[in-house]
Amino acid sequence: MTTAASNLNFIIAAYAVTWIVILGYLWRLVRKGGRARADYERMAQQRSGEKSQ
Amino acid sequence: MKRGWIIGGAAVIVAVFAWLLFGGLQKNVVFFLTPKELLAKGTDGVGVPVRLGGQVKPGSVKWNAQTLDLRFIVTDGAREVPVHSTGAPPQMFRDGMGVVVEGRFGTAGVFEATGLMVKHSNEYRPPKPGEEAHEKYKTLIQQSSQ
Amino acid sequence: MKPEGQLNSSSDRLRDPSAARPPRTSIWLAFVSIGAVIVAQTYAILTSPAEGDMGHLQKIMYVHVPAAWMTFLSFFVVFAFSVRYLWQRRENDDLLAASAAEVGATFNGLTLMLGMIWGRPAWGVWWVWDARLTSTLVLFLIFVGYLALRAFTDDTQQKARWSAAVGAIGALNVPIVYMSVKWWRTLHQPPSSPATLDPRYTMGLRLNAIALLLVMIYFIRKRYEIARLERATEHMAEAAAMGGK
Amino acid sequence: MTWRDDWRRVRAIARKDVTTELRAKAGFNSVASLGVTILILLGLALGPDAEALRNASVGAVWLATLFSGVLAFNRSFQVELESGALEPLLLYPGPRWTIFAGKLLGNLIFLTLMVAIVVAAGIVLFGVQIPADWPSLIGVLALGVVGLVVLGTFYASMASRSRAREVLLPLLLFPMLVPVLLAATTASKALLGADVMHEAGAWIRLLVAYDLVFLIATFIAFEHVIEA
Repeated sequence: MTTAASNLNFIIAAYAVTWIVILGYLWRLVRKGGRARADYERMAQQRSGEKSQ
Repeated sequence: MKRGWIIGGAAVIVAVFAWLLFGGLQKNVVFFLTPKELLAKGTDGVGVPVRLGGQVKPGSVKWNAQTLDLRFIVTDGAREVPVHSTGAPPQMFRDGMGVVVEGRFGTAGVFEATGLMVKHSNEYRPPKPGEEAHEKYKTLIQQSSQ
Repeated sequence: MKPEGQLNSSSDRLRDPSAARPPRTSIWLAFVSIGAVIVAQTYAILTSPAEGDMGHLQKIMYVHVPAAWMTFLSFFVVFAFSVRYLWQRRENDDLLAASAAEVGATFNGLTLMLGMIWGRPAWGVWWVWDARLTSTLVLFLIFVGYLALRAFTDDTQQKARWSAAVGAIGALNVPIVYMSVKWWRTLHQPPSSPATLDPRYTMGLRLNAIALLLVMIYFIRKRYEIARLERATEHMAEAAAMGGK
Repeated sequence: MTWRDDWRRVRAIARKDVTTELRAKAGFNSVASLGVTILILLGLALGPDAEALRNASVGAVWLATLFSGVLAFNRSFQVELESGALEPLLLYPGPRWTIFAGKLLGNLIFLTLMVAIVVAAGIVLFGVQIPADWPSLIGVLALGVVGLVVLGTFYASMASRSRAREVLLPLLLFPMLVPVLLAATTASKALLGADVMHEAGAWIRLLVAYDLVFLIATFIAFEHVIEA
């Protein structure tokens, strides 16, 4: 019985680790993506502004 | 570099890979010796580091929880070797399980194990009613010792 | 191979940065793939009976095995696009290979952690120096080296050429490491196949693999999008600095 | 361009590398003494048990070679960079692979000398008994050194030009060397002992295959790596 209980901890740990990694990486991508997009738009605007002058 | 050389080089690499994967190399290396093979070596097999694999003979496990002293017999169906090991065995260790032990075969005819590993098979299935959990290990050991 | 070609392509981009506007990855793909993982895991946990030896521990299979498959798949993408980069010198191939390498390394780390969590109760040890484990760890270290090389190289051309070479040669090493450590010692069971797996486990495993494949595709696409954006921004900044009024 | 010209270029680069390294104060002597120092440290760390030392001797010799080899590989390109000699070298006519071949040959000579010293020190310090089959043991050493030099030279050509060369070279090189290390140590151990499991032959063949694959792959890839 005690082994079954401790096995449950391992199973929970495995699924928890999976979700932490997936959601953590997703979070990183979304944040990094937002920053990259903003930088890009800013630079593109700057460039087109320069061109039109 | 000329294209011909690159293609030729790539072909040689592929050929070497094919040789590694499908060639006769694998047959020359044994992961572990079975009791039969170890005993067949006679005195050559004594006192040198080897790995011994097989099934834990049902009913042979003697475990002393006070002194952390573990004795059992590893069998391949033909011959058997008594194994002595210290320390708590893995949780899945039990009668009839597949095991690989590392260590040396002593002169007293007892294998002194420094490492004990349970070998799980690649079979996953719920137990059938009336079937002992360790039944499938017999086929596993037979496959490995071929 | 042709330095003129790569000069042309980069000067094209300098002339008109908006022509290379990177595509936007739909956030819906993220929702769909995450949802698929939830559905697949729920299905697998609810339908699979306790296994003969392992009991419910077998359920770790549904996350460990697909993560390992996705690792190999990602690194195969790295290999393919690295070789194509060296062949054709397209900047986007380099960015895609680098994106796949980062995603692959993430899945690789996950595979290793899950393997340890499974190994402790099943084998009695967190780690053994066995074929699967050692080669998976070496694979991880090779691609950590790959990412470090990219981080420590400033010149974009140099970065692309070097990491393509390291990616291709590193991937070449993987089967050899696998073979060598396989001879060395073995404990990890051989791969399961439908023949050795009870049908009640097969379906859950397949669903989870498909769900994680969707996650991987989203990750690589999104990472690629970011890499393209960053590169396009760099090119525009360069053009501005060169006096492109 | 004929083969004879290519070979002359290879030899010239190798000779230049070897002579400058042997003459420089920070060259051969310091790298070789680092190798011996690592051996002594490992010997002390592993304790006074003679039996344990003998068992660890093979691994210790290979580790000492590996660590001091990394220094040697980085130096072979660093010296070139510091004196600004790499750019003119690239401008010389003739195929680029000859540069790699020259560096390879230079490093091979350099490392062979160093391994000879480290192995001699290892035999003395760790009390290794030389088996009757010592020619095969030298063969294993040679195959291992070739694998080490091929990958080490290749990765050093990149790492030594990056920002973090001291960290980057081991980070890139060591995982790649796992099969070499594994095959060389297991085969040497088997040859030193009784080879009960009959594994030496298979490991030697793996070493041959490994050296062949990476010799070809690095020659193909070097052209892309060296481009300025």
